[in-house]
Amino acid sequence: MDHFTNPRNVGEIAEASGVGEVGNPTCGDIMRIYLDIEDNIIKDVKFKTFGCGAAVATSSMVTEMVKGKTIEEALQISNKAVAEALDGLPPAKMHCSNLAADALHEAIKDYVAKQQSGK
Amino acid sequence: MDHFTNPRNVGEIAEASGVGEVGNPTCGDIMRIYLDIEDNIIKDVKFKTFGCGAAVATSSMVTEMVKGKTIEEALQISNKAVAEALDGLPPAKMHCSNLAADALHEAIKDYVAKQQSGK
Amino acid sequence: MRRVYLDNSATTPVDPEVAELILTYYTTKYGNPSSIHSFGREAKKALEDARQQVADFIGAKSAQIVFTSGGTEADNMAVLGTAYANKHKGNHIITSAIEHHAILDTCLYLEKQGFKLTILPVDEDGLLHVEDVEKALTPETILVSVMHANNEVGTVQPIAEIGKLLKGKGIVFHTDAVQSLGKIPVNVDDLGVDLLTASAHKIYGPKGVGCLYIRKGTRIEALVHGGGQERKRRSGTENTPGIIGFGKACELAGQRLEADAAHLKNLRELMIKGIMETIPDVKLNGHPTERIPNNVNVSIRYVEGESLLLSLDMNGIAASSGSACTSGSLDPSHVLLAMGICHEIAHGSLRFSLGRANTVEDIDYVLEKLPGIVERLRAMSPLYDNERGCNSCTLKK
Amino acid sequence: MRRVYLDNSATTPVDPEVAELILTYYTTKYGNPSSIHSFGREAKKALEDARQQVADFIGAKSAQIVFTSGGTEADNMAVLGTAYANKHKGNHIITSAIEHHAILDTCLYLEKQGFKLTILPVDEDGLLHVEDVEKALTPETILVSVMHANNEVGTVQPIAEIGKLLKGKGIVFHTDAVQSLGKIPVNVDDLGVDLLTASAHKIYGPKGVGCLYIRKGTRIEALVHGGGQERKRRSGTENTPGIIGFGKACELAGQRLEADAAHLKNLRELMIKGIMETIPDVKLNGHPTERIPNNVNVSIRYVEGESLLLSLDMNGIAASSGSACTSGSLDPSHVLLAMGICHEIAHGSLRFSLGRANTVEDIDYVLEKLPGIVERLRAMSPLYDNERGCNSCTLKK
Ligand SMILES: Cc1ncc(COP(=O)(O)O)c(C=O)c1O
Ligand SMILES: Cc1ncc(COP(=O)(O)O)c(C=O)c1O
Ligand code: FES
Ligand code: FES
Repeated sequence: MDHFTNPRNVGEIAEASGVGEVGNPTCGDIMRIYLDIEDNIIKDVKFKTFGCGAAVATSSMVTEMVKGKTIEEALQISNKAVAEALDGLPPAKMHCSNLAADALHEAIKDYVAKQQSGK
Repeated sequence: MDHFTNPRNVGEIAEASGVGEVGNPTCGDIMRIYLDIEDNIIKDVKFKTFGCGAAVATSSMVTEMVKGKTIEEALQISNKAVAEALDGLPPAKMHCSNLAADALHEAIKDYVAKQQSGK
Repeated sequence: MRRVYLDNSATTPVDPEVAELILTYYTTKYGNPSSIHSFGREAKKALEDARQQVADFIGAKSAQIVFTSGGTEADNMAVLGTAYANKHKGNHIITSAIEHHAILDTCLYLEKQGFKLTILPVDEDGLLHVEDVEKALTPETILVSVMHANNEVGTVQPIAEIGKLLKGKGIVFHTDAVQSLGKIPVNVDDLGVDLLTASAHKIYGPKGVGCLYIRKGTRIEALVHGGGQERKRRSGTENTPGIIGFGKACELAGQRLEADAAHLKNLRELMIKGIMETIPDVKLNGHPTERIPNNVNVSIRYVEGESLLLSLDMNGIAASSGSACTSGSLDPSHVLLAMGICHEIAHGSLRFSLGRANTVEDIDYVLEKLPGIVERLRAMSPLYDNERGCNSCTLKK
Repeated sequence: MRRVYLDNSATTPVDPEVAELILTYYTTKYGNPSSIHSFGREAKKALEDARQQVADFIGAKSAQIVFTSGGTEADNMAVLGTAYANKHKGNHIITSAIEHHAILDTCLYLEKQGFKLTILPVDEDGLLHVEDVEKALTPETILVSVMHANNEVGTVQPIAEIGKLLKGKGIVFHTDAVQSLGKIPVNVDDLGVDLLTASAHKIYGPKGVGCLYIRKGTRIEALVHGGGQERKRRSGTENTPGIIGFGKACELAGQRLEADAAHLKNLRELMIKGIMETIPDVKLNGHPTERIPNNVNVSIRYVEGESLLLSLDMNGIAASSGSACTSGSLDPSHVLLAMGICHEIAHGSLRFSLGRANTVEDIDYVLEKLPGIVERLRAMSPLYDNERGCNSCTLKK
């Protein structure tokens, strides 16, 4: 509950290294993640979400989990890992954790794409 | 209720002028009426019944109603009249009053038959 | 006047502790368990705790309990829900002649729709024979429904043996345990049933609440459609207070099962002995040993049941003839007729069903009143003097 | 923390007077109304008195009231019972897109069985147009079912006009009055309906009790088979305590109808005005005038409904998004979608449903908390800053 009441890392990053936005195919909710990456390390991360309580909480949790990680490590984070970190989610809410994990992966993809096109 | 608690005229008449017994086609219960008739007048009447509370009450009521009546008057007594005399019966119990009325009519028939064969 | 309630198979008073609990959920914890706010979550939690209590009492998992509006609805759900869900597999249903109308009438309804129905006979003690079930099986059989204990004569059926017979055959096995629950042990695995019906108001819980146990993997079609409550198996806002009361009643019944049974058995024997000793021409109906501890069913020859009931009632004694549902009706008990008891004698049958609150004094009071009542009614009976009557049945003078 | 219950359309607390009465029938007057002894007759009498109270409240005769386990079962009985009883006459059913799932899902179930179904649209205020009913009629039409007041947006439908249209056509007309009862006058003759659904727990009565009004001469097939209670229309031991509570709740609601309505309307206007004045980008859903007095339904743009609910709940405020039944589900309200509101904005809708116990202070408290909550969630919303989002719906920035 704490991650819903006091979500960490809400907001935007102006000149983000990568931005990922996904719509949840199950419920139609939306989530966006901003990454600030330096030397392959996620130095800062912010999110915005139009989603349920579980979406907010998992988003907050994901951002906490990836901060300071390499992008390889961040790519390993699955929705299950997020749910576990929150001490579990009810079955009907498991799809909500996808939102955060998917948005993270999209943001990394965006970063990689930008890197490649930039070089 | 009084006619069930304290039914009048329960019993038999040893040398009855007429006896009527009917089984109720709806419920299978049984009723027998004994008449003592003199000069066309019902001087005494008794009944026995294997039947529900309503059967007992209507039997008792019928016997009270016919005492002192001529057999013509007695033949006019319908199950409706009996039910009315008891301040009404629930619809499911209307058939019970048939038992008493029918037994009465049978007893009169028996009397008439005896008279005719006796002569 | 003393009032003695001996109709506990028709319904029981709600245990005061249960009633108190229900009241709380009516007036302060009144949330709808489907709501996500704190009122709703509080109700939801209590609902699931109650589900666990009910499940524990019959040796099931809580996810296998579907709450209904009572035993009748659960019986309907078992029969109709199984038939509709399995009609591609077969169309033959087996039941017994002494089932409650909630089963019998529902089976007859399906028969009118084209299902095939076998109604198995019972012996003169009201006992079904397992061989008869075996013989009735066909490749088309999809459902066997046999009650655990009969509501009128109390005979306990060999459910576990039928369960063994049916095991692995892919036939759904249902038992109506409305009358056995709280009186003898009821365990879904020991009995080997796939479906089991229970009702709260027979075990000191509230009226209008029951459940169907559905073994995992058993397919059932929902009868009531809507909001998708009870995992889509039974829609409608849950009767949370009632269900919580049912849960508590199960917990209490579980704790008291042995004590209750011993108490009831003691009273029952006292009563049977007393009646047999003081009233001539009486027959005990039902099985002499395989019967639930709270049932006394006697046929009192030459007198009619309703008159008996009314006379008892005027003395403050509440009993029944046949089941409560049909005691308003005119037909003699289909259970007694199935046991080979003739119409006339079936008509003179009385059921005393004992409850937790009854005392030895209650029984003494009945034994004091009953003989006089019988005598008075026999004096009124056209059958008593002339020894006319029934030759076709087991009760002879 | 202050607790403010604003989810009275999901369920209401039981009136203390009603609860007290129910308790009596649980613990002392506990007879089975089918029993003929004094315990049974006492219960039967109270049951019939309750039937009269319910009948009086809706302008019906008591013989036309069949008690059920709730609104959902009554809705199922209306739809399935009519369809099965009239399938020789035709196979076409008409309903509306904004019905409760108890109607919609039951109609869809019948459609799978081969019945033809027309689901009528509503306008952006959630109002059904009588002409649409007229146009949908075919010679095969056997049932029209349109709810009286909608549970989510509170719009009151032109039932009396539809009743006039259908009069004499031999088509069964049903209305689900679960949400209108106790809020606006409900009279079966004025409405011209043949069947009407009511539920006790929405009018300060107990959960698990409801009724179907069945106009004399309307054929209905029973759904639950068994002991033949409720004149063979609904078997199962009657939930006497619950029904008696329902009767009392109707009596009280009848006495207080005008006072309740005035009180609710006052709070409702206060709330709508307050929300509109303090929070930008909010739309009131439902009809501006044709609505029940206790419903406030708003779409709060850019924020998601469940997050709103949880935030309110953390401040002790109980509200709902969509109906209680579906608030556990993920789909946006079918009612709002039917009104042409887009998925995203439907997802940000909130229902406050007021009750008899609410006060001006309750509303003030909500108006104090809500703006901050919305602001916080909007700050978190990816839709708020970039003005992205929905172009297809009526709510534009
Ligand atoms: C054996 C049996 N089955 C089913 C029922 C019906 O249960 P309920 O009264 O809860 O509808 C009863 C009691 O009436 C019963 O005795
Ligand atoms: C319009 C409407 N119909 C039917 C129902 C279902 O009634 P119940 O909750 O009594 O099953 C409800 C409430 O959930 C409702 O709001
Ligand atoms: S319901 Fe959409 S993210 Fe949880
Ligand atoms: S029921 Fe047989 S006479 Fe009344």
